[in-house]
Amino acid sequence: MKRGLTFLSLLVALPWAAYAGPADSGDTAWILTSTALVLFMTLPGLALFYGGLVGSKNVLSVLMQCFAITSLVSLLWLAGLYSVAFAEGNGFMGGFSKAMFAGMGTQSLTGTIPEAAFALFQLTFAVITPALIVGAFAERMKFSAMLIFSGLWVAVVYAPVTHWVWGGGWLGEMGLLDFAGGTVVHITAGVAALVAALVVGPRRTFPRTSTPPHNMTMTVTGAGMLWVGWFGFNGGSALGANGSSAMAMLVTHISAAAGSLAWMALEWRKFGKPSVLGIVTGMVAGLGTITPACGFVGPGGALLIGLIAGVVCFNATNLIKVRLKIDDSLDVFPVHGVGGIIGTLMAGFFASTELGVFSGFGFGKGIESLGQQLMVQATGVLATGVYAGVVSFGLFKLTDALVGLRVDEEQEVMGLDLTQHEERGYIL
Amino acid sequence: MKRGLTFLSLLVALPWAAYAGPADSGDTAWILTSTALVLFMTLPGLALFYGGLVGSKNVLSVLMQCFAITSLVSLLWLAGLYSVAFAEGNGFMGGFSKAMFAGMGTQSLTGTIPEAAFALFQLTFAVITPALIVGAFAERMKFSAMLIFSGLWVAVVYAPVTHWVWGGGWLGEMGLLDFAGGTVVHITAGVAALVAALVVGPRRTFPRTSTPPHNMTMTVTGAGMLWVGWFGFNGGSALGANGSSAMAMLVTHISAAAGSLAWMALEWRKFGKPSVLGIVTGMVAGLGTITPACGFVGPGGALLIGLIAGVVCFNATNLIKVRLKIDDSLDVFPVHGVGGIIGTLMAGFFASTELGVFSGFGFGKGIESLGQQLMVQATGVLATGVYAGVVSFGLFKLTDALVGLRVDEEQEVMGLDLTQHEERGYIL
Amino acid sequence: MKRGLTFLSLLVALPWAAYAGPADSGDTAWILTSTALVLFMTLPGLALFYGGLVGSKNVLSVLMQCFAITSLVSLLWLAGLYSVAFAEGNGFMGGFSKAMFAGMGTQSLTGTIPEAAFALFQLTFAVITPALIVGAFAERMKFSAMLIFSGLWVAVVYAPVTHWVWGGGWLGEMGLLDFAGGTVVHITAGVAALVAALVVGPRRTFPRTSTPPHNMTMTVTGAGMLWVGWFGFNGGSALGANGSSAMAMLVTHISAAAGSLAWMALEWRKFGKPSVLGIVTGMVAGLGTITPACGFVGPGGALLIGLIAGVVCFNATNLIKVRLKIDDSLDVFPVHGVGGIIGTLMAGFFASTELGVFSGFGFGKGIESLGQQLMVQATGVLATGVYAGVVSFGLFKLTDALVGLRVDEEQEVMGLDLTQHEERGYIL
Amino acid sequence: MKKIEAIIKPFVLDPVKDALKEIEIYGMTVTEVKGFGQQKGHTELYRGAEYQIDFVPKTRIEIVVPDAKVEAAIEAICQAAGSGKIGDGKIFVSPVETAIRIRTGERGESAL
Amino acid sequence: MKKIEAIIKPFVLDPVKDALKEIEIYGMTVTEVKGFGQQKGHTELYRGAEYQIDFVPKTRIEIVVPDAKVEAAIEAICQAAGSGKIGDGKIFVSPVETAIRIRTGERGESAL
Amino acid sequence: MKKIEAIIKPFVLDPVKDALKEIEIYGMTVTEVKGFGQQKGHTELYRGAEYQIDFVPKTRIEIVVPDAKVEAAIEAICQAAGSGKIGDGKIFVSPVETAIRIRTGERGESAL
Ligand SMILES: Nc1ncnc2c1ncn2[C@@H]1O[C@H](COP(=O)(O)OP(=O)(O)O)[C@@H](O)[C@H]1O
Ligand SMILES: Nc1ncnc2c1ncn2[C@@H]1O[C@H](COP(=O)(O)OP(=O)(O)O)[C@@H](O)[C@H]1O
Ligand SMILES: Nc1ncnc2c1ncn2[C@@H]1O[C@H](COP(=O)(O)OP(=O)(O)O)[C@@H](O)[C@H]1O
Repeated sequence: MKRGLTFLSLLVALPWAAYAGPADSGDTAWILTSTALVLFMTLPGLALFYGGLVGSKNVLSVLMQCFAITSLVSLLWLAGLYSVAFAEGNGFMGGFSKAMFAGMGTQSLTGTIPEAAFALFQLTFAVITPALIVGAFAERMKFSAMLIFSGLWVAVVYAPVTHWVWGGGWLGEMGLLDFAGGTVVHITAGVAALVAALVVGPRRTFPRTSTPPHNMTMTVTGAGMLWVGWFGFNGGSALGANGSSAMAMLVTHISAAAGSLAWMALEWRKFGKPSVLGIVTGMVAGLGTITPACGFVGPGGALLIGLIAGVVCFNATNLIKVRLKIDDSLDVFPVHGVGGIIGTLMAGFFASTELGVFSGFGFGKGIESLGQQLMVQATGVLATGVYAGVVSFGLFKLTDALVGLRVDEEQEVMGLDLTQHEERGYIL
Repeated sequence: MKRGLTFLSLLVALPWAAYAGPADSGDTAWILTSTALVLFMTLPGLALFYGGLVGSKNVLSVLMQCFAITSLVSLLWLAGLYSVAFAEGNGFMGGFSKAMFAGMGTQSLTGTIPEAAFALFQLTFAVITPALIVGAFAERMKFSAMLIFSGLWVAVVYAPVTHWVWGGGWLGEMGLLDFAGGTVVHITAGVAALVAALVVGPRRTFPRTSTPPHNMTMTVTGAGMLWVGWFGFNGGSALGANGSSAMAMLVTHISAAAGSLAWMALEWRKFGKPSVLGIVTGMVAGLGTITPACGFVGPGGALLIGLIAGVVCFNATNLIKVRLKIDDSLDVFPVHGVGGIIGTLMAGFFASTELGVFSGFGFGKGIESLGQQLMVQATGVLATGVYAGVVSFGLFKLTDALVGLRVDEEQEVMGLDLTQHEERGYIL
Repeated sequence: MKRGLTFLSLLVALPWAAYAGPADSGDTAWILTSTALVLFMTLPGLALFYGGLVGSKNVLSVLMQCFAITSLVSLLWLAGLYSVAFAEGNGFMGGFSKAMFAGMGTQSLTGTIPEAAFALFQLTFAVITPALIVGAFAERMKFSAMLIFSGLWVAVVYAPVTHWVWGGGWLGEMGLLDFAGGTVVHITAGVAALVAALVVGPRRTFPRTSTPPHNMTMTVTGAGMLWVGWFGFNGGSALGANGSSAMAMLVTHISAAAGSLAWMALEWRKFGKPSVLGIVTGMVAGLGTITPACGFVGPGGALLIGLIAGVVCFNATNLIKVRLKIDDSLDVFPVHGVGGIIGTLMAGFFASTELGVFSGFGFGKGIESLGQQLMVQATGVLATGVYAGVVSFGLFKLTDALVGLRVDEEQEVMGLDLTQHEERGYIL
Repeated sequence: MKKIEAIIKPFVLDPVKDALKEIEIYGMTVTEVKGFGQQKGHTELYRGAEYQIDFVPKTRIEIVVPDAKVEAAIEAICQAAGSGKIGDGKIFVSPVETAIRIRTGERGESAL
Repeated sequence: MKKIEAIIKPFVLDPVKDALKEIEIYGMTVTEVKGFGQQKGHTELYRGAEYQIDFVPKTRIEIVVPDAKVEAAIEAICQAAGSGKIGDGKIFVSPVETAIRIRTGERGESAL
Repeated sequence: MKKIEAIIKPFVLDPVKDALKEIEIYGMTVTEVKGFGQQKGHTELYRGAEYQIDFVPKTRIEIVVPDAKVEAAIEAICQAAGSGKIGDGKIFVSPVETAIRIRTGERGESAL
């Protein structure tokens, strides 16, 4: 537990940059590596994972969206969002004292690592979160609209929620357990994706004749990269190289494996054949779900979390797409949103030290009972989910008013690659 | 030498978890990184390397097999195989005291790193070894049979052999030099692959009209990832970030480069043109062969090991496929099996400190002469090879009896992607 | 500044291997990781980035060239080039005392890291530099000629220039600021590429009917890998895990993002649509340009450097290809060469501590004024550019005399994959 | 017996197929082709260099039908594939002397 | 001179080619196509959503032969491509007025 | 009305297209095919195992033209595609009964 909370306590307890001894080289090495791994999750990981799932006439648009979001969010992070998330402020947002990374030199530390490493590591989280949303409106969104929405969303949803949970804000103070972003990343992105699917509306071919994934090998390649990169995402969230980061990686891996097999088994039973898209989707479900929990639970807990993630997200996907006929194109909400929700709740449960082989490493600071912890977790889920939902809705409406959300029918038929970017994916 | 044996001596000398000071953050950082690199070798590295070599109607089956093995073996490792390999036991297998990672907290150490890091790092080795075998029976094996065989094989072959060599078992005790898995990984997988090819039988089109690789760019991509990931495989096997891991990486790299050029040169001379499949196969041969040796030999020795690997594996491939007409589809035995064998032998030779510019860093603990070391190495090769061969044969027969090994002719013609997984690789 | 110059001062101040205490495990972990990242940039990163941009009948030739260069240069580095670059010698080249890595054991250190790690890290730089040049003569060069040229070039251009700048040679002594290879890598490769385009001559279809990129998804995949790998390239050049490496990574990232958006914006304005090839090219421009500067400038400086990189390289590409009709096939000179030149100059400028929010961390050792620093930077640019240009010209002529540079017309039409390597990229 | 060859826009393949099914034409063979005609191609830009793509992706449907069904088939295709825009495509009708079903060796209209 | 067009299963291409070679027909042109007929397509499932794939991959062989060889060619193709299962495919025979060898300008049967 | 089908080497597609444009033939449909004839394929080697590739990549151009233009078209194609080397390809001419423009329903030569 102690290790697990390093990050939170740090932000809460220390006046920024008060200490300026040398950084711990091992901790620094691991966070620099984790940073590379998390960027790798987005580029090319997520880009490939998503890109393979759309039609071949839209593949470049997905890759382009991931690249453009990465670049745009990076500059916004520099400009002021890092400050909004992590500078001293009130319980709801940080101030602007760290805009343009003011005062950050090679000697500034955050805990045992250089502040530059911390800021960059966090930047990669800010990048991947809006990139996740891309899956919901794939194959029909205008590039300009996507850019405007993503920029606004990171500023108005991601940065403040990060402050609430990790930046010294009210949810962190309350003892919310969210090690690597169940609320901050997966719930915010997942809920925004659901809103996107509803506001933008379905692809014109949905569900009648929608095209199957154009390149499953690309998707599986991306999936492998996500699994590997997630080691940095979750393991790096310990902000050091120690027993806590190692355990976070271990439970992350177990949950991914369990989610994969659970999804595979369900498909096998329900549809007669296990598919590679199924197994990798189960993997993402397992990974997303363990994310908030990975610093607090043990291997036994991770096994259950992964299995539950596979089962719940499998059914959620079916519900949203097949039953409710909502065209969240690449199933962002049922996998990330639902995974984030149940993961945040289960983090509270499996953190308990009294579950025998399924025990974890203890509750949040100042929290005494399982019930109390679960209440805090539920509060976190609700607050971040509702906030993300409402504000995302507003931002889509605003973007629609500014430039319009969708391409016209002819462009949708011709594909976004040619009509938005004047390029084609393959000329084999 | 001392550094090189850190791992072995540790396992032998220390009662487990006796020491619980803080982990060394630098060593931990490197092993966490190495873990990510070794997982990366399997997903997506090996999956792509193999996937590109089969026909396009079977590409997903290969990717699926690699993913499913990864997930399945991970859970088995948790359930008990880590314990079989590394818990205290007798010379032949460990006990079950570490099943479900019992007693492993964030404070437990293995040497200077968290035990969670050690267990996860070793898990990635347990994953890639059965995944290597997939290449032998590609394009014709039932998915269910593959799953059953792989699960059994890891339990009955991989985990015990790991105990023999690295877990305090008889081969390690004897002074066998196997730094990163010449016997444990490459010989066991290579021999099992040969058995697979013989028991499962050739593809129906072999050798008359077999299809060439469907996507060499995918194979080359995977090859690049294997080279990079192997740094973690071999460099991480020092279980720390120090001169020994650096040297292991350096000699690994030299051997890969030498194997590549050797294979390329032979192809150029024999067939008139050097091919990219040739150069990457030579690379794998160089990497597999240096694996047992990488902690014991110097750069000069690595150069010779790599060159010899290229030459021997080149000829072995020709022998098996073209002359003996054994359909080890992706040449697992001639590359990994043969590489593992000659590498383990050469590790004994080039460890010698008396070879001038080709010197290494000394023999195994308690071994006095080159002859004695070579006897030990030969014993290791024979014992692991014969054991893997015999048991793999039995497991294939058992699996055959349970569910049948091969798909029927029509399914083989239609391809495994559609018939086993109801998906297609590409819809361009 | 101090940290930034660790590397230089080390080489200058310390007699080699004089100190043999234990390596710092954290620094070692980071450099081993960085080494893996930089190899990853070439294999498969650059190979894919370039491979996607050529026609599908030439894709394997590009991959093959990258692989063969990697292997060949690795062995040359072992044989003597590491020594030429980094052994003690005169101001122009090192001696041969470190040929075959003589005297390098597991205990030898370079600064705080094992010398084996240093030598391998530097090897990955020596590998990628000639691989960059491949883009200039893609789709028409004989494989044998490529091999001969690359081997000679690394020996006669790369190794000595490395000595000048980083090996204790005259440019380093003069106070040249080149943190990670603006002169050593990008200017030498970029200028050689320009010479290649002129000496080898345009593709037979240029510019009339040249084929567009055959697989943009491959190019974007490679681009993502380059971005990630560059963290090791620039962050690793601090030779340790500390505030300096963290800051180098941070500014590298900012510059990449700024370059991407600048290029995208220009395309959008000039051609009406932003393209994914445009954004990734801007990214490479941003990365190449920050490379010499990344240890010396702050985030504000990096933002400007990235923006300027995007604008200047965008226009340079247009100038070379469209206006001057020089067939530098994959735009190596306008992106890497021009980026290296302006980056080296801007490193001198933005290192100044007196630019407010755009300040850096100070000038080179013994340099007092901005003017003086800029003179040194200009000297570095000129010296490395002219030397690389003249010697590359000679080497191309020599290679032409030995084996001829180009394939014949029929082979060019049929493609290099079949005619040079008897393989095809795709059989879908 | 006639062969009807229709060059249509790729995304109307499904409607055309359905329209033919309705008049009980079940057999057809489809090829992806590139067309050149009044409908112009497009320009692609890669790093500022223009690539004029003259050819437009089209789909070619080939059906062999008894003489009696020719007009109905033409009608059905025009109905399903026509949008009134340039590039809707062409139908070509040509004679076929006989058809053989490989499986049974049947010849003539019964082989269709 | 006739054109013989056979729509066959992809994996019998090699046997068909060999059978034609045996009766000394060396020239042919092959296209990958998608077929629709009695042989039904299949369903693919992606995350539980069904995609009905109506079209079956087929290979189209086109040979232009002198009238005298038509029957032999039909015979050879039926022999090599027939498995007796649905989907074996069709052969269509249609008239060709002339053939020209581009290289030499020769016309008629000698151009084949 | 005739259909002219030319099997040519892929890289002469552009010159052939241009040559046809010059004689005011604007409509054409192009397919990527594999050819088998006097021009032999090649061998590919993967890890020492030989794969004989019998088929050569070819491009098939199909143009339907009024009778009056047949000779000019043949001439133009031979001119643009002929290199005098084996494998230059063939031209086949066959009858077409009618053509329909889907967009307008026009029939006959005016539909071309
Ligand atoms: N004379 C022709 N011969 C063969 N194919 C043709 C001919 N004219 C047109 N086509 C095909 O029909 C397609 C549509 O023709 P186009 O002239 O673009 O539009 P429209 O159908 O409105 O007349 C072309 O892309 C081409 O594939
Ligand atoms: N009337 C037709 N016109 C053109 N192609 C046809 C026709 N009927 C069938 N085909 C082609 O022949 C293939 C095989 O036909 P199908 O009805 O499935 O089986 P069978 O060969 O047993 O009659 C189809 O997939 C299609 O490509
Ligand atoms: N009898 C034929 N029927 C159909 N296509 C043919 C025939 N003969 C040749 N072809 C096509 O023409 C191409 C060129 O023919 P080939 O015999 O190689 O050379 P040439 O054009 O010099 O006679 C072949 O690859 C094939 O696609």
